[in-house]
Amino acid sequence: MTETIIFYMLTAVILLSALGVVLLPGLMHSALCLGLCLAGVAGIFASLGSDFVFAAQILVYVGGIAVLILFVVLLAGSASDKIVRQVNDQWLPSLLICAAFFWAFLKITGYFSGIPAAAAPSPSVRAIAALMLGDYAVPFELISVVLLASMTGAVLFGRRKAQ
Amino acid sequence: MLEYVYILPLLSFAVAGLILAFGRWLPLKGASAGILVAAWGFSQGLMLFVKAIQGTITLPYEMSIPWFSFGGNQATLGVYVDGLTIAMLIVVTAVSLLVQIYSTGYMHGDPRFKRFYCYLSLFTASMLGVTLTNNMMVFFMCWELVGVCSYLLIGFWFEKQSAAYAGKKAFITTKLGDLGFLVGLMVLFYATGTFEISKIQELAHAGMIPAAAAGAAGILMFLGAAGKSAQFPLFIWLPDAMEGPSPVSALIHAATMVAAGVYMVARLYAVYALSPIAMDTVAWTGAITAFMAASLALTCFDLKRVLAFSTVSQLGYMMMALGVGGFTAGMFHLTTHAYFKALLFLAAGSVIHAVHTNDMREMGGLRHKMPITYITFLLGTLALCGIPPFAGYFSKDEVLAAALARNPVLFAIGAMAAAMTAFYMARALVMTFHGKPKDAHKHDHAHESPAVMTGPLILLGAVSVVSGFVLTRHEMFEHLVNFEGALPFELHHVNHSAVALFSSIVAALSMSLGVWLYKARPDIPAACRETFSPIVNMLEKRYWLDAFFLKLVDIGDSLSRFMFSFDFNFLDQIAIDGWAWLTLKLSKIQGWLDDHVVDAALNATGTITMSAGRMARLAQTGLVQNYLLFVAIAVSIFAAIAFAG
Amino acid sequence: MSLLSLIVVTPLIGALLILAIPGTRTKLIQGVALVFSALTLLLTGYLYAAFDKTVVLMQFVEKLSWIPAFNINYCVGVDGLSVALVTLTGLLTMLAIIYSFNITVRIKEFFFWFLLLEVGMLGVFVALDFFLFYVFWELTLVPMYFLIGVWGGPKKEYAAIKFFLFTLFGSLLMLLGILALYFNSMPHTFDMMELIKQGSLLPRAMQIWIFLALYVGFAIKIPAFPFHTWLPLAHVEAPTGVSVILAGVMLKMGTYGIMRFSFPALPEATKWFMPFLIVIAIINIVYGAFCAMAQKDLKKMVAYSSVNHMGYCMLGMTAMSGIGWNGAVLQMITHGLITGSLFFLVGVIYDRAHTRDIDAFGGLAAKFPVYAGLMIIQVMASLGLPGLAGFVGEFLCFLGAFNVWPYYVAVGTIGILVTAAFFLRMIEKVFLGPFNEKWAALKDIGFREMVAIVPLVLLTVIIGVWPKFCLDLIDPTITYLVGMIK
Amino acid sequence: MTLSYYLALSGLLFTIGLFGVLTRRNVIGILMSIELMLNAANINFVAFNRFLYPGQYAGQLNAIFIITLAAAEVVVGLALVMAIYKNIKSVYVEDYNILKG
Repeated sequence: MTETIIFYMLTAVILLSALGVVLLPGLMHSALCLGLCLAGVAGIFASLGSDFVFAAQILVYVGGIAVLILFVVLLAGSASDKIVRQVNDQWLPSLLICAAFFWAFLKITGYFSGIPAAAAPSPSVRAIAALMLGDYAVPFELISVVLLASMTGAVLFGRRKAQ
Repeated sequence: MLEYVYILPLLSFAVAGLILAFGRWLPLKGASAGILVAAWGFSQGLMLFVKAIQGTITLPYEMSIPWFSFGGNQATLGVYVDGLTIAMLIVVTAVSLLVQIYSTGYMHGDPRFKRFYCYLSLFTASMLGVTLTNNMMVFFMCWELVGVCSYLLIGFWFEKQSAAYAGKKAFITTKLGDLGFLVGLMVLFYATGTFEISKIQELAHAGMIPAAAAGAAGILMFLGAAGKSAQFPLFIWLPDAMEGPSPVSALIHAATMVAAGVYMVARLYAVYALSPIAMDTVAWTGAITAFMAASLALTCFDLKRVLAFSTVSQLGYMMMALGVGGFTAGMFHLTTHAYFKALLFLAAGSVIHAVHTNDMREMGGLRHKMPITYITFLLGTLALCGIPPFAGYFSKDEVLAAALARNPVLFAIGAMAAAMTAFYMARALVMTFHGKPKDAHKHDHAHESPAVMTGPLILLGAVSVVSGFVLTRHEMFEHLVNFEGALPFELHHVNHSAVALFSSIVAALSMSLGVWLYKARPDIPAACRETFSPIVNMLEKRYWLDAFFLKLVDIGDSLSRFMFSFDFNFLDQIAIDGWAWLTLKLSKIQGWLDDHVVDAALNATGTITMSAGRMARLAQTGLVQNYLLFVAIAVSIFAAIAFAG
Repeated sequence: MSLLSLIVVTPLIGALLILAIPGTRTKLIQGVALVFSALTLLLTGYLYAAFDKTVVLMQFVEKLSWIPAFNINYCVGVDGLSVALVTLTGLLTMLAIIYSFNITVRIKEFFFWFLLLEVGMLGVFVALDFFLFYVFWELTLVPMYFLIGVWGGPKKEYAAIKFFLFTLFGSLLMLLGILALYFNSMPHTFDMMELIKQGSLLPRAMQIWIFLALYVGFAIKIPAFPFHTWLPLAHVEAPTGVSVILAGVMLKMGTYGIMRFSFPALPEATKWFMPFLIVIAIINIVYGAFCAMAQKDLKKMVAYSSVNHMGYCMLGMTAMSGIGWNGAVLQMITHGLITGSLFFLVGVIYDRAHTRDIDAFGGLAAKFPVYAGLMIIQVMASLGLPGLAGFVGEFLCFLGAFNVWPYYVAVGTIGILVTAAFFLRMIEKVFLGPFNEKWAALKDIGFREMVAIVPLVLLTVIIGVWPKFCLDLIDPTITYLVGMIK
Repeated sequence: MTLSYYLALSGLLFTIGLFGVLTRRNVIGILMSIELMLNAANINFVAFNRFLYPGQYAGQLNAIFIITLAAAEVVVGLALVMAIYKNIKSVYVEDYNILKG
């Protein structure tokens, strides 16, 4: 029962803050909402018993990405954002398309209704570590390369032109 | 000794190259090498001559190596020696030797001294080639090479426009004759199947050559001889050739090269003998030439040109002799003439060297200044005029005897020419050496030439005196050239002594007349010039032959201009470029059609495409979200299809 | 890879190598061009040495399948007829490259095209497959177009386009002829030897049509009257080295083609065509000589004399006998040597005086003895002086033709006289007479030019004195070819 | 709680994110919306893992990979945004229209 309550609460937080991200005119607010939303998702992970993913979500998303975005918003944002319309002209067709997507998702969801959780979740860190350094070693290494490349790229883009 | 005779021309060729390449470091700038080789050649020729007279060598001798093969035929390179060859060999080497010695004095200090000797050696080599070869093809080659040497030597002082012109004229005139030679050679080749002289002679003796072919070949080749030996009407080049240095005139244009034509006729005498027409052509051309040239010498004031006309006239004699069947006479006259005419030219050269002019009107009274020259010139004159017992007497007498035996008309022409010869030689002698000096300045500066020049003069003078007498002893010369009985028919002998007496009297009379007229009564010739001015004019114009050939050249020139103008204006600009023009015009028309018909259709397609494109372009908003929207729409459509399915 | 393929490929490698060198490294480019042309010459020299003179059939044959669908093969081989021309090509190209070191603009392209041109020319002479022959034939066209059109004289574009269109027109007709032969052969083949065997079986009318088509293609290259008008223009406008190649090698491609193929393959048509050919030959001889006499431009005079000399060559071909054909082939070679060197010599004076007007000079012999000497030797050779190379070929041509066409030949001798006349007049005006002080500052011939010219002069003399080493090569093949037609 | 709840949540989150991507003018906003969509995917992974394959951890592992990739994407994306911002002085995507046909 508590599980259900927690789920609904988290769902409310996630969806509201997600709407906030999408709809709030102020970019600053959006960014804050994003942080909230991500934290909510982290909560979902926790409720699903994925402790390691929960930790990663908090550390990387909430602690890293959201903060990074906040910084950028501070750098590139402007006061006029709140006055200027933040939604473009194609919001109506987009809305319709999104409705169609949602309808499709619901349909898919229908196939999975009534599947209960099998057992109580167990701590997964050790198992994930074994996978990472075992079967998934290659993707793992590739991810590190991607990170390195993106870091280099970010530095390159961000750096001022050499005089 | 005979085995090594082929070395003679090769050595001369080598020496020519040697002088050109290393002459600077050789003694006398290379002249020594040329002289040495010529001397050696002369000694060889002399030894051959002696042995041939003694009969210790077998003649004819032939030796050859394969040269190249062409379409199943073999061309050879080799020597053919018989009495005729030896006679010519001596002439060539002797005159070449003396002229080369003489030239060390005459050409002293000339900036192109070295090259002069190179040319002389080259000439000697080619002339030896003509003399010795066993093969008409090589004969023709050397014949042409001789012509080139003549061209180079006539134009030796090429800074003088007239010398350059004379060289060209000589070359082209002889080349005109050589065309005949070339065609004749081809006729001969197809009639006999070979170029080798010995085989041609064999076939001719055996009567295997059709008379028509022999006649055609003979006459055509005689054209070449007429060019080289300055016969009517091609003799026009020889007087102009006197632009060359005097030793050259002596060697090439008196003794050797101009005799090559006579030698050629003699060489192929067996062929000529087969065709009476060819023989008559030779005889009559010779006679006409002898007469015409002698008459031309009468009015000439240029010392060397007088001698040149005299040479032409004497060559005519030789041809006439050959034509009437006087084979021995012709060759004998060739031999003796070579010596005394070379002598006369060298003596004239000596005079010119002293007074620096060719014009006899500016000379006179030189006999005291230049005694040796005078005496040798006198000897040469006497020999030429046929005064006994000088060389010319014997040979000319034989020629006239042969002519009389064949045709009295020819004899008459010959006798008239002989009379004129004596007259103009007397005139030249007197005008040059006797009387009062006409140009005091030139006379004062005149001096006897150095020993290297007078030495050869003296030697030649001696030869001119004795050669006729010596060679007729025991019919020595006749035995030599007639070694194997080259003649297919025998001459009927005429009374030699009567002819001899007649001709010497004519010569003596005419000569005394000349001496008297020009020494005692110079007014009479002057008056004659006035009285007979049309004739004099004709003679000075050289029977308008020069004008005739110049006209030919003009015609050739205008022909060439016409042809080129046809080539350029019509063929190239109209016929060929006309095509291009036509194509261009057609393409213009087609282009118009293209623009207005085909293109219109094409343009319509284009327009449609364009407007479609313009519409399609609207979709390209450049907005990322717009694109994404379309992606999303597409995905949802696919999803709808998937679900519906 | 056989020797012949190696010969053809060597200049190609050189050309590609030059492409890879930066255009500013001129010395290197010149060096590479020289080395590769010299290498080609060495190889052709080796070919000459290794060639068995007693064998009349094709030697060094290499046959590879190329386009099997149409039975097209890469087939090369040489006999006595081609081996001499291959060697000549190698020699002249190298000398022309040496001479062309004085080119100052766009050096890289120049030598690239030049080596490519050599590939084409060598290919034409060694190809035994008609399709391959045609490809090489066309390959010579493009480099020549650029060589004339870019590095030529004032009217270079006109000359280049004229040359190009003229020869293209000819080669298209030739292609028609080749295709006609191809489709009339059973099984369809481009193999020359096979076509020669089958050609004589064709009906007479067919033979004549094919012969004419091929003849126009070849005649334009020769160039035979009335297809010769591109030649003076192209020669005059082309740079010196290119003129040399044009006269020395490319003109021979025409006569080579006729002798290699038209005559042996189409005997009926050949017999039919002979009366026309002799007339054309005589026109070429006499008309070419007269046209040359009218020239004031030294180079144009030499160019027209080429028309005249190729007339001798055709005259020899009309003999249909060993003598005449030997003469024709020898004439091709000697004309290459003599006229090639004459173009070099004209180039020498033009480089110095920047004019080629004959009347503008005078008395140069006194000032430039070496130059004058070389020029006079080559001019004498060109006018057929015995003892020099020109005579032997010319004489054999006349001698051969005389047997069949005596009266025509007699008329043709006028050409000799006129040739002598205009060349001697040129010598008189340029070299003899009083020295024209205007040219006092000019220098005598230089080392590079000597290197290019002297070998040709030496060869001229050697062939003139000892034609055996040339004729021994040609004679067996020619005898065989003539036998085949009869 | 069954799987379909989580899937519905993820679907909603994805749809909101998609709407944001399609309609937000601000380029940073778009980036944030993309993060939402990625999170929706993550939820799916983890949920499927939890409900369908308990005892296995590949789904969670994928979620971690996605998180990492998202981090990389954001870093590069923001760097690009800053670079473009320096040039164009605008954060609105309709100004980034040099591809317009």
